[in-house]
Amino acid sequence: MAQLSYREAVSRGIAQEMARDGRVMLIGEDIGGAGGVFKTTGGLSEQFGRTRVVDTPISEQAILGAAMGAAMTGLRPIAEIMFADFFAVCWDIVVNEIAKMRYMTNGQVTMPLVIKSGNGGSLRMGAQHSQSVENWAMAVPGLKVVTPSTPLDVVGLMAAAVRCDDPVLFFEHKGLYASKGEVPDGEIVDELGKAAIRRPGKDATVLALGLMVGRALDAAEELAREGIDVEVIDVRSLVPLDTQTLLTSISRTGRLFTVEENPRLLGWGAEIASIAADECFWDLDMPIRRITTPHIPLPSADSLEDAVLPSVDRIVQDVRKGVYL
Amino acid sequence: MAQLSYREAVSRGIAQEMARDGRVMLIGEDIGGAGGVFKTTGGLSEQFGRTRVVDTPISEQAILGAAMGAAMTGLRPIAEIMFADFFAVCWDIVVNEIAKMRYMTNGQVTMPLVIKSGNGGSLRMGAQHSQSVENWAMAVPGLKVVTPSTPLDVVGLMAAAVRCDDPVLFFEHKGLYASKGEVPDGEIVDELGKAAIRRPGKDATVLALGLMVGRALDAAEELAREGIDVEVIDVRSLVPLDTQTLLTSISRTGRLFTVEENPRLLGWGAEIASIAADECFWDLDMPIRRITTPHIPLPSADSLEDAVLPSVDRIVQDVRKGVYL
Amino acid sequence: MTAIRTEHEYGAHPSVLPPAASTAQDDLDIAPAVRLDLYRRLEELRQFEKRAYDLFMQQLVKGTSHLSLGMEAISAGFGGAMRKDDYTFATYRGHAHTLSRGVPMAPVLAELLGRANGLMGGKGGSMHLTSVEHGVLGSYAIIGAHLCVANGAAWSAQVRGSGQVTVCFFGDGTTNIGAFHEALNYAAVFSLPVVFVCENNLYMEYTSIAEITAVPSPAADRAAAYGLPAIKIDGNDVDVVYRTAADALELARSGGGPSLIEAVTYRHGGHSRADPGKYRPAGEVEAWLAYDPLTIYRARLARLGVAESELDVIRGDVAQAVDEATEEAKNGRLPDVESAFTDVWADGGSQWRN
Amino acid sequence: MTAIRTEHEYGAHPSVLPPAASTAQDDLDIAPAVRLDLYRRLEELRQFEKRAYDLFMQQLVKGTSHLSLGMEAISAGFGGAMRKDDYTFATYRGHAHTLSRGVPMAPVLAELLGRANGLMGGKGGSMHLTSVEHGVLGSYAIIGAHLCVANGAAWSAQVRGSGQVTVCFFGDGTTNIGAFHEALNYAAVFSLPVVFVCENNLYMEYTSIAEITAVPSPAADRAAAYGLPAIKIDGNDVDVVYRTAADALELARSGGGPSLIEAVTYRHGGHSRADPGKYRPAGEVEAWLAYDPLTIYRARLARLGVAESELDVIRGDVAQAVDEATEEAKNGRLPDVESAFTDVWADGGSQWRN
Ligand SMILES: Cc1ncc(C[n+]2csc(CCOP(=O)(O)OP(=O)(O)O)c2C)c(N)n1
Ligand SMILES: Cc1ncc(C[n+]2csc(CCOP(=O)(O)OP(=O)(O)O)c2C)c(N)n1
Ligand SMILES: [Mg+2]
Ligand SMILES: [Mg+2]
Repeated sequence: MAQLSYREAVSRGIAQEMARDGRVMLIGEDIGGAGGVFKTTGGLSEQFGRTRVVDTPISEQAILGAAMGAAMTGLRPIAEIMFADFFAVCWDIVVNEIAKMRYMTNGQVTMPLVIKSGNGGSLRMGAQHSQSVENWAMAVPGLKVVTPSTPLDVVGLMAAAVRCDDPVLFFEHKGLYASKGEVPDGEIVDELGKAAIRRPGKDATVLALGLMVGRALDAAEELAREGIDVEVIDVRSLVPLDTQTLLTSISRTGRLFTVEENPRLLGWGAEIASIAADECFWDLDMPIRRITTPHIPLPSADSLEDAVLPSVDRIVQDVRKGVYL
Repeated sequence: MAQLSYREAVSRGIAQEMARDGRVMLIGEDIGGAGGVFKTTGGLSEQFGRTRVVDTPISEQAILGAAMGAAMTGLRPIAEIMFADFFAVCWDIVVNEIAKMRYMTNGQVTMPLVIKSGNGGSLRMGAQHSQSVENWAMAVPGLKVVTPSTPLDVVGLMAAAVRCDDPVLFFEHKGLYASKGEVPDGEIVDELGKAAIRRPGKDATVLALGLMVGRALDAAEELAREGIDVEVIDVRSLVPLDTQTLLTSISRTGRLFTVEENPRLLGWGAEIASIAADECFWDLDMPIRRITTPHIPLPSADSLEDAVLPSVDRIVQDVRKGVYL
Repeated sequence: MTAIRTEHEYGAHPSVLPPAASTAQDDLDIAPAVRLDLYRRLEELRQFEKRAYDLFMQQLVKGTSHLSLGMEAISAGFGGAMRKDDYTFATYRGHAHTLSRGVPMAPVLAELLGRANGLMGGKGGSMHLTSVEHGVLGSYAIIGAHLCVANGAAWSAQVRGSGQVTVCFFGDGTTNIGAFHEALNYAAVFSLPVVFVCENNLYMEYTSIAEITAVPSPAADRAAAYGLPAIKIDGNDVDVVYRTAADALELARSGGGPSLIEAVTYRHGGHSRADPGKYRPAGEVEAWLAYDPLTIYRARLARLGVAESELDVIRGDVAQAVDEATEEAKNGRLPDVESAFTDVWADGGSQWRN
Repeated sequence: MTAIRTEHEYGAHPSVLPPAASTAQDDLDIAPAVRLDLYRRLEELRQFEKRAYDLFMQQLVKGTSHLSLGMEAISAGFGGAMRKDDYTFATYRGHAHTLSRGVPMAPVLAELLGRANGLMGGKGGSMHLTSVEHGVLGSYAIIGAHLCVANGAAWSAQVRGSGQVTVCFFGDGTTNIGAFHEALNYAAVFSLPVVFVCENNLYMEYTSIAEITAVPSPAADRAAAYGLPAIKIDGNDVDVVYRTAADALELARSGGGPSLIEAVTYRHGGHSRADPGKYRPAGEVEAWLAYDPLTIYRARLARLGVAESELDVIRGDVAQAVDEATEEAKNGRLPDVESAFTDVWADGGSQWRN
């Protein structure tokens, strides 16, 4: 058992899989020699050598194309897209090629690859380096989508992603890289498609992802002091979506809140809200409330960024208001 | 008054605006000499000349970059992205640059441009040439998003889009290009952000977009014969979203169905469902039902494509089932 | 050669004419059996696509389709030169590249018809022909991406030390998209065993490549930007293509890295099914129709002493094969609706929730 | 010049050394007043960024930030040569390019501090400096796009016949992304009045450009692919930059189309705030620190007879200006929270529904 930072957990997870399986490769910009811009790949180039840990040019399409072609022919690459905002420069390869290839070929092709990326805000990096874009990926059939919120989940979900024969988009939250948590020794393998109940509760279900999980938990603590007992679920995996866990909770509490870092329109919570409004309709005791960043680009000044990302305060207020409705 | 095809309406709308305002330019691949791959720009190069109607290389990033830079400095360009699926090759310019520039510069920059594109399925073009991707755009703050379903709306919304000082993504439905409708003579200017009630009804609200509007109307006819009186609303504009019209109808009928051509997860209906599940909660009489293409890439064979796109039959069945719940 | 008018229905642009008759290449060192094999390939590709065209006309092919009639020498030459386990990456204009790797005609035709016996069960269609079994790792319908993907297959072969070479075909218009640039630089930097083949048929869809490209040779004039030699060849001469292909494959196989080959050719028809091709000067079309890869190759084989009757036998055999494939394809049933829901995921299904 | 070790903390790669002392350029035909102006610009950019660095160290700058200490001659030279209404497109490493167009220091510094008196009211930050009033049409933080956007401004100037030229700055690493290729071809095809300036500081973030680029000169060796001449200059010599800039601007202004200029330089610090730059061979860093644009320019001005005292006055004036700007910036209040909700749309607001 060791205290690991979230960023160390990334390289721990990758190292575990690279050591296990020689077909696993890592490619990306500045990931090798210097251990990555977020230091999530430190030591890997030394441990596995420059043929398995490849520093690339600034060519995101070439990077993902290389990963895709290699995945189709026997390797199991992990590719890094440095900031998730940069998915936009290689979106074609992700959504039109990687996501669709197996289907279009009627199953002739298998696509075991992972795309890891630094996602999300709170670091005052402005509109082009702070976006939460899991919802972009969730909207595209053929992509699996995970966002770990703890170092332990980072290791386990990375292992699960690498072992999965489908393409997995692995969203690391940049605002969590410095956070720490206990990670047991030995091999860790988690499962894709499973949400985690982080705090059981009976009055309302609060769904959160990534950086928002901690804020939701903090809000739950505060609400508990007022006698409101909130269940906080870390969604973890958007595709596959653990509707069993989510809908069971929603039906039980009768109240649904989502805490989404993404801008409002078509955040991941919209899909879950629409499922709940269908399948849990008769169990719902109050309107479904989505707590999101407003539908704006992210401002860079610290005071402004803090004002627009869902905060503990805002979660507390919105849940309180909703529950007493 | 003339019978115009949807594709003719596109060039009529553009011609109206180019004639009115010398700052309006049209650029894209194969749009000039030969009048466009979908023949939506026929005659414009002859009428307005090669400096205002520009045939470009296959360089979608360069095309949208040119449109953006020109919009920032006094022109009002219309750019064509031939198939909406190709937005993925230039998504960075759309979502990270065009959408955010005004905000990041605190309003120093204005971005009056239109991106027109052939969207949607039913033409047996397979997974990479058939997607409905309005939802990709709806998810990004800073973009306005419209999809006309009739020739008249094509003209009027194109005019509104060109006159708008914000970037507008103008989704033409490829499956409607050959459809015809009455279009009055003279200048036509519509308004962004307005839905249209295509068929008033009292038992349920059915929201549809693009090609799905006709199918929803056909389904409504069939349901009417069974005594189910459905209100069909053509959403037309996803951003801005005419929540007044939509929510008023939903609250009145108490029943909401969306008919979405996009694959299930995070289709535009998810957002509206989540709004309705919040703001119309106490008026809803039954679960919200989304009728969408399943969450799969589109197959190319005609029989398979027909089986997966929402059909009149499927709409009838799902609405019938929902209403009698 | 007739005089060339440069006007066409929508304007005018400079015509590009084919080279003079290619007798100069008669003495390329290519074995007679190889030459007959190349001829057979040309016939297969030509006759197959003519049949595909007829089936469009009969409304049996539903979606769009892009023929390479007139461009067969490139796929034939490469198909003849490639090793069985080499990889092919093609475009939406990929019938010929697919067939030339030994993929049978019937499933390809059935795929065009949207039948269950289609190469991808009707899920891919004309633009996405793929036969992993034959090394055809896909046909890609959005310009540019597949050059990057081809690098990946080449990287994998390099890592596995398999000696496989990846060949990636694309058009002249494709040289102006960003992915082309990224792919070429990447391949050169990592010395990947990949051969990039630009089929320069002088047009993108309706626009003359010369009008929207900063250099006269869209691929060859870019080679130096990646430290590669400029290779520009007659893409209608199957012997020239074969020889160039063999050299580039050998270079890649022996660790010499990528090549970029520009093969100049012409499509006889429009860009796709719907296109009459009226943006092309009539004289240009005529000249290239005359410089047909089959015509010039039959003439060469005759000069080299092959009996016309021998060639006619091949032609006849191919005709029969195309007829049989047509029957087989037409007899295919429609795909089961359930098949639309398979193979999104590796578990065979399309579930996104539990 | 000291001997160069090529090892660094994470491996080794060939060092690139600065040119020998640039006395050769002493007699470039540049007026004395212009030279003093260029010197003042160098001082402004240098002293401003040193101050910005100090403010990071004091934790007053919250987000990331990218300095161009050591690279000032490029922005100074261009800033000196450009017409008032010309357009600049910069990157996240854009402080110098912005200031060199006459944008005052205080709002730039205030923007870094996230204050209401920032150039964009705190909404853009260090990576997105924009001052339309001064022709600075933005700083762009995702590699590649802005080369395409620069074309648009150039197109607009061409259509309007305004004679404005667009100058677009970017780094060596940026030459390997697709948008670079699309932008260059597009500019050449339409003969746009745009000057592309590659600031080759030998590294992308942490990776030596030589290791991931197929050609030795990432921009100059690509120029021919767009029918452009290869122009590679000493980016630390402000006179050379000024002269080259003036020529390229003149060419573009007179309808001669785009240029691509590679200016070789070096950044004194790491890539961004968080980066100590340990991937660089120590000898290389030393050599380039010695070949500092300010040092060599002061030496030239001395050789040309400018009194040191005159230069010291400029230096002192600039120091005072930087101090004043710092005060002004620090005195700014935090932006109103409401400002986060303005200017998504042209109506000033952020409403997405009625
Ligand atoms: C990114 C992208 N842009 C545009 C298209 C539409 N399109 C399909 S084929 C084609 C022309 C391609 O020209 P070229 O590369 O010369 O190939 P050819 O069709 O001549 O074989 C275009 C523009 C596309 N498929 N993908
Ligand atoms: C598309 C994209 N990929 C990666 C990055 C991350 N990134 C920021 S700066 C940089 C290095 C750029 O190198 P260069 O172009 O040489 O400019 P320099 O920073 O040296 O001035 C990288 C990789 C980015 N901003 N955008
Ligand atoms: Mg072509
Ligand atoms: Mg650099």
